[in-house]
Amino acid sequence: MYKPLILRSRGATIGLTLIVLIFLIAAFAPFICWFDPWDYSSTPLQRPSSVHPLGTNAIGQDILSELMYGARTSLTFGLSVSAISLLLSVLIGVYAGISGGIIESILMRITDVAIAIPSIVVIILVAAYLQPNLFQLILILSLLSWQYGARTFYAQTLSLKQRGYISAARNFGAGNGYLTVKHLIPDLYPIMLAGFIIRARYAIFMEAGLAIIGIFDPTTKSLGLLMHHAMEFAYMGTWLWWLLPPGILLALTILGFSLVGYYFEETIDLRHRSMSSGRF
Amino acid sequence: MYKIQRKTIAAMLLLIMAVSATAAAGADMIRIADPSGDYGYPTPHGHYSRGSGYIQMSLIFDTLVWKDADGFVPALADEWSYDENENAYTFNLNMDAKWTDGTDFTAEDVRFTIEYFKEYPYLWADLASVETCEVVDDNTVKILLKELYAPFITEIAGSMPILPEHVWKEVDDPANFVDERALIGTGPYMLEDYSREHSSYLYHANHKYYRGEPKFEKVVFIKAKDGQVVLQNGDADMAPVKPEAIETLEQNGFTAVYGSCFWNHKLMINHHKEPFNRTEFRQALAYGINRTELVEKAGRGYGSQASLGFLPPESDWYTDDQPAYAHNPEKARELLESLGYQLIDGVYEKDGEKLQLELVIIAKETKLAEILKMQLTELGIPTTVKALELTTLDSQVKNWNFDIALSRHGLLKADPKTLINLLQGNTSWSARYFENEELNDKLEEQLHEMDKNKRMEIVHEIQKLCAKDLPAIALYYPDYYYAANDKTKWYFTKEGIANGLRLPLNKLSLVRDSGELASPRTEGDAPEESRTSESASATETPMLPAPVVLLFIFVVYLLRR
Amino acid sequence: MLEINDLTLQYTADFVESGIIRVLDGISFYLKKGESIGIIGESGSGKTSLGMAVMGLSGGEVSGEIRFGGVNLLDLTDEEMRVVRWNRISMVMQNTGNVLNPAYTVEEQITEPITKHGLDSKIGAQERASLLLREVGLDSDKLNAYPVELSGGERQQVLIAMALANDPELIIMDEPTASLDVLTRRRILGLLDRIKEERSLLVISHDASTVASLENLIVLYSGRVMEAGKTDLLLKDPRHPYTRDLLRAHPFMDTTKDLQGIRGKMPTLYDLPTGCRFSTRCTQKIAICEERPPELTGCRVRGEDGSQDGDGGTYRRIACHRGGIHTLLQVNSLNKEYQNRSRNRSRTVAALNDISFELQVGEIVALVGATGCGKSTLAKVVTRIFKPDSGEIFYDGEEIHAIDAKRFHKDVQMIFQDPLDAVNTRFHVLKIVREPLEIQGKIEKQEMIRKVKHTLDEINLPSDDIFLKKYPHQLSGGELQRVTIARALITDPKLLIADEPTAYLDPSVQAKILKLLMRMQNTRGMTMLFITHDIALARKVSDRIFVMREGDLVEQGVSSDVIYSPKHVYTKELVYGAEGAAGYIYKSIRS
Amino acid sequence: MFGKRLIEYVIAFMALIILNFVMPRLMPGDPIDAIYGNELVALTPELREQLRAQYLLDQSIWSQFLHYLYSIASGDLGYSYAGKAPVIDIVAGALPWTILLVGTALFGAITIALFLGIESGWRRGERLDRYLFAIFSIINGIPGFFIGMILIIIFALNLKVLPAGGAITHYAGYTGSEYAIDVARHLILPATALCVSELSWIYLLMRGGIISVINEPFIKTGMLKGLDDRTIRYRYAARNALLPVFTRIGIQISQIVAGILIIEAVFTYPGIGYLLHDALLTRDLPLIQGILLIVTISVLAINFTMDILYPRIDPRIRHV
Repeated sequence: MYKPLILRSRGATIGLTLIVLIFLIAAFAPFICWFDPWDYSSTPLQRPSSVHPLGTNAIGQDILSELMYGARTSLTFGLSVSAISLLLSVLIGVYAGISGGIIESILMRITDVAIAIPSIVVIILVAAYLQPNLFQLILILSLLSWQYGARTFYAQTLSLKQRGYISAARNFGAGNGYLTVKHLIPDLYPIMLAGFIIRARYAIFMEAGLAIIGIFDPTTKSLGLLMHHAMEFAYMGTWLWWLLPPGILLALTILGFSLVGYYFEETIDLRHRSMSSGRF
Repeated sequence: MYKIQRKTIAAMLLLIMAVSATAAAGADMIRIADPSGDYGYPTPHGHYSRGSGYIQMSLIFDTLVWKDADGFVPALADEWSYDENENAYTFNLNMDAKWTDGTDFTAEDVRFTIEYFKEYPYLWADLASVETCEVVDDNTVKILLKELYAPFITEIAGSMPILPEHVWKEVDDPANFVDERALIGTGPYMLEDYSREHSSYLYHANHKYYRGEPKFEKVVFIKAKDGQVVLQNGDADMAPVKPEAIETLEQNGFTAVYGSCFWNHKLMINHHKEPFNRTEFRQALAYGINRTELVEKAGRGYGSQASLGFLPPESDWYTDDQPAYAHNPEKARELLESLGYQLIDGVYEKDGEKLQLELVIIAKETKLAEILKMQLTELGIPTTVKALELTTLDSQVKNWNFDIALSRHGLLKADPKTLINLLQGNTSWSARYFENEELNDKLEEQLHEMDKNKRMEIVHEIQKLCAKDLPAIALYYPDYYYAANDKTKWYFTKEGIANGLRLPLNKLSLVRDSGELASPRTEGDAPEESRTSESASATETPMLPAPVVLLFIFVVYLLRR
Repeated sequence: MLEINDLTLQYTADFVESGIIRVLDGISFYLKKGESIGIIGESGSGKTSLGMAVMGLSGGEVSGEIRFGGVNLLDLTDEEMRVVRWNRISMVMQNTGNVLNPAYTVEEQITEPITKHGLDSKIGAQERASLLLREVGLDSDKLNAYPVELSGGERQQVLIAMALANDPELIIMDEPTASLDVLTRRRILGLLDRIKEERSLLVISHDASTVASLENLIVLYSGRVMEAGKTDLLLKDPRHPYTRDLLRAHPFMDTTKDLQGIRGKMPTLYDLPTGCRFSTRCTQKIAICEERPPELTGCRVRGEDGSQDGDGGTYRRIACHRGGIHTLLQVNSLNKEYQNRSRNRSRTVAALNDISFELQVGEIVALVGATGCGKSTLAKVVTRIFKPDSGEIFYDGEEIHAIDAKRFHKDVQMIFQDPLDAVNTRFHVLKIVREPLEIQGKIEKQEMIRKVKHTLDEINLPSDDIFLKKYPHQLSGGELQRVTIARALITDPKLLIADEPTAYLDPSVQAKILKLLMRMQNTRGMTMLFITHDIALARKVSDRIFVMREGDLVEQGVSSDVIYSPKHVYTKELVYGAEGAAGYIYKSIRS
Repeated sequence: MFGKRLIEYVIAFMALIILNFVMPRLMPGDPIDAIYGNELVALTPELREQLRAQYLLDQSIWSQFLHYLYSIASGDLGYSYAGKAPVIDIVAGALPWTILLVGTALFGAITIALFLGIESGWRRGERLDRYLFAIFSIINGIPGFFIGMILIIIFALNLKVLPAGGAITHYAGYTGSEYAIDVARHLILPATALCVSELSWIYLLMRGGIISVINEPFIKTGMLKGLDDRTIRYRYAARNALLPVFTRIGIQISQIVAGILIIEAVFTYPGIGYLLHDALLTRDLPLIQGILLIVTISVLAINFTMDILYPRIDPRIRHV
């Protein structure tokens, strides 16, 4: 029986299973939950019961429903940030790599400077002034996390440029646009995929981190915010069913993405990796 | 190699044991914890403007009069009287009072203080109403007012710390005067240490305190994120806690100190804008909002519905003769329909335009906002919530660039002067409502009405007008809980400390006789309390060595292998 | 000193059906003190694993014996083995980019084994390091260099210096000359020569010229020894088909024939053939080759003069069921006379005069001689067209006249000089090519057409129906000759006799046809007797050259020997006379 | 090359300075409100005028900017009206505690992570490695604060062996070794939490590094030389795997900063992180700006130092 390559690695299989499960929870949250997470009609601060498997929060909302919807926001956030920053990385890296000359040096200098800037500082500073909403936060974080990827794609483009088929295509009179679309981008797909996974993990973790220190759109429900609110009551014994579940779900999500990420990192030999696979 | 590793681990564990075993304990000391902790240098100009800063300062500097749970009590002034003819207050000063450097306290110091604060204004004592201060003799001062000014005792005599003339007369930059001499006061305690980075204060008793020996040798203020944790951990004797924690804490031998109606969640309404400029609309909102539910949910039941005349029922100045706006959606609908709105598909419309509100809040108030949003939307007024950074929110509110906004403020149980700040002040939490001439007049009038009963009537009128016009909708008063062990008896001060501070940290609790005066104990109380504390320590004692024993067993196990 | 007995190395792997990857299989050899030995083989043959196994670092399951100084190294504990390493046996790893620790200087890396093994103090070690560097021909200022600062050659020198550090008795060198330029390579080889004077040396290489100066040579294939013996003998006269093929693929300076790869691919280690490892690529395999692997035994050796002579097998051993390269065709004392009837005088002309030779499986032998010297006669005798007057011809051990005609002609095919003459002009291509099959019979028509098409494809001719229906006059000379080649190949012959196959073609077509023939010979593993008058051509295509003159076989030998040191006067004439012609041919091929 | 790197760092620094400068001026309303606007601070008109003059708000944006640069250069990071002290003083008071906490935790984290990473990567696939890898992969997904809270709940709240927060027992009258033990007692939980949360990713990085060099030929060379296992593991594998790991640590310094911020907040540890956390809660913007500026300078300085040191440590970089 045919078995996809990725399922032959145990780690990657576990990772993929986790991601799929969490995706399902997030996608089908409205059908699974028997409470609207915004509905505050229950008694606040209930202990877990058959009606509320994880109890209720401080204003009587069902924590389990919050958790599922929270996973939704967190995933949306992570994947959006990942997609946008990946897009920026690819655009800048490939464009710099293929253009050469002054454009290359300008873009790569900008990238180097961006790498030097501690992004957490910028995020806190901007958030302190703007109290950004979900969409703005996605943009800010994307704008602050493209630089490492840009380096990778730049390096990859440079090495791909040396390949024979690129020279051959140039010989046939292909322009940069053609080369990028027909050769470079498809060649970069595996790295993009790995980058996407790694970045998504980073962004999901970042969401939690930011929400915990109070920098996240408070009108949404996310895993980080759930923990942020839970922390307030953590020492009253509620942490077991209020703080722990989102923590575990977050850890599992990160673990899922990590495992799949490791698989890709190992599979695609990223020898010239300058890509940050880290969380921040 | 593995042996070496095991030994290293064992050594580390032993170190942890050694370190863990030493526990801190203080005898004649009381430790008070608070989540914010740092209140600045405890001099009038040095402390942070927040109320807690004033508390710190009040330990060192006494005022002329003070308050306890039941009202005014003498402080530096033994007694005081008002002379209607002169429009002046006369204070007889306590002759036992001494500055902590040994100098006698005299009437000159009072006169000097008033002049000094006129030159270097102090946020907590607005001296605009004071004409001059005359020293009658060493023990007597007379303060003449420019005009009739009802809140004088609360706001000036009860709030203004008296400074030693011989120290401060040379000081022209009081905010940066952080000399040891800046800490010379007449109060019950003296500052021994203040650490900004740890946000901690250490005071020791002023044994020459003119109202008797202070109850504690040392008073410590520390910062702690969660009151329950430090209390249970034995790191503090008193701390603010969550209402839900009270039960557990009481089982552990702590007593709850409970206060309500000092603080207010309020819905600001842009009454400069259609349709909010219509009183009926605001009234419809007031009927439409289920404030009981807000208390139940946002306040988790720990709080009470706000009265729409702003002053809480617990205030002496409160009247129940005002519209209460009990939750009544039908009435709200009626009012809305009277304005020409029609309910179509669950949404109110007028002239084809759907009603749509934006509620701006700061992040902290999300939960409350969520509930409000649902309530209004259910009523037929779809509402969206937008969280803003505080300054942006304030700026938008101040520039009337909003629909409705959540706001919060305190000073509710203070002197009714607070109503002026609430309704016509220049802050972002003021309704800045000047439309109603009658209200404007009454607000001015009560300030100068020296007769308490007459003033009371005017204040009642004001509340009625407020509740009718609804320049803003007061939502609910959250309750405040502190927990403390039995080292002393804590209480919430009547009308709040000084200008109305909602803290239970009255310095009289730290001074033996006045504390007992304020709340005389019944005979049966004392043994009961001592018993609880004993049982508490009995349950705690075996807890300490348990992990140590476990660790020790583990170490032995590691070494044996 | 080093004696390896029945060394087997295998790894367990769960992704393989058998669960086992056998890298080395029953290796035995010995190396006396002060001797040197080379191990050659293609990459993946297990050379490096053998070195690692000796060092005790191969991992996997090792069985057998590795006796060093009387002690079986396999019995030693890790600790004991650690002392052996570098102190008694050191190994120079293949010189790749990261073979030296990039983080330390040359000096640190050379002194490290000295100090770590406690042989000398740090200062003493440093002195020795600088001495060693000079010994291998490097300036001592390289001591402070980091590996990245070294060129490939310098790195090799440092590696050797490092290997000498603890003064070991045996040094194993893995590919010491790989990827070096010619001059550096010569320097390193010179260094090897010096080293082997003082200690034992085991050199692993895929490159026969690197090990040419060593005393003994072992040929390794898929983890088994194929052939072993004295280096000079083995290189000059390989007896194992694999050794021959390996050497054919190697560009020796004096090779005349075009380089040829070994046909097929090496079997993967987890899917080894049950019989002889080389059987999948061997040109002379028989049933037993696929059944069980051959033992390494002594074999006969051909003497300098081409005569046979046996050697006890101590210095020359071979693992082949057929005793080494098999003789396909053996011709003994062949005589043939013509009655030349002209001017009423009949004269007896000796067309073949006591001709004896052998053709071995998989080789190309060029038969060179002037027109009328008896080349074609010989061809016709060998193919049973003529009968010899006397003498014997054995094909695969059987007298050819005793062999069934169909079987014989299935195995022995011929290509003729004039293609137009050699085909029936009324036949179209399909008919021409399938004719031998029809003659052989026992084959379905569809299968026949498939075979024809396949063969045409193989020799780069169109195989569409239009081409199949073409007649000889519609084809060019080159195409027609290819058609005849296809016809010859369609029965899968073992012996192909090509009689001046390019005589009627212009040089550029000739070159293509020759390339084609050589390719077909290589992929099909045929033996080829290539008859030509042009010694320059013979030089390029053949492994051996026979020179004929007026019915006499005056010289036979390895192509390079014949070309570079012709012995017979006639051969010399041919060679010197051909120089101009060769130059001409060369030019025309290039153009 | 250093020149080029230096210029990049200067540009990065300037970019943050400009951001610091521009943000309050981009906000709606008076920049003074944006900088000092806080409901708890009463801004008298006089004070407002004084501040306007101080920030040269009546002058052109350029002279404002130059003035801003000048004040930063002279160590004036502004004045915290909520804290009633110059920002630089407040930050200076908190900095030593952060250094103590971060120093202990990172020293522990790096030492343990490198040790475990090396041992685990070297034994790839063995039981020890599988367990460690699984454990740290999971921990890697757990936010640091979470670990911190669980430590508090176990050790402070239930077992009551260690304090739940703060850096010292206030006014317990400890001196000398008693004081040191007290500081250590307070340090254990936050340092452990920070250590564990940083440990996990450094471990994963180091393990990956070892695995990527384990098949390099120089490892074999080392074994052939008859060196003992530990020498090969540390001098050969770890030494070469370490360098990229350190670069990555440099890159991820932002993460460490965030970790510190969160841990200090959870443990009310009186360092820069908690200060920032408080400043964020009270919206003490001058303090936020000042802290972030200090953090930026530290991060840039650390990264730059690493850039300079890196080629000295890694000969491969030096000669590229």
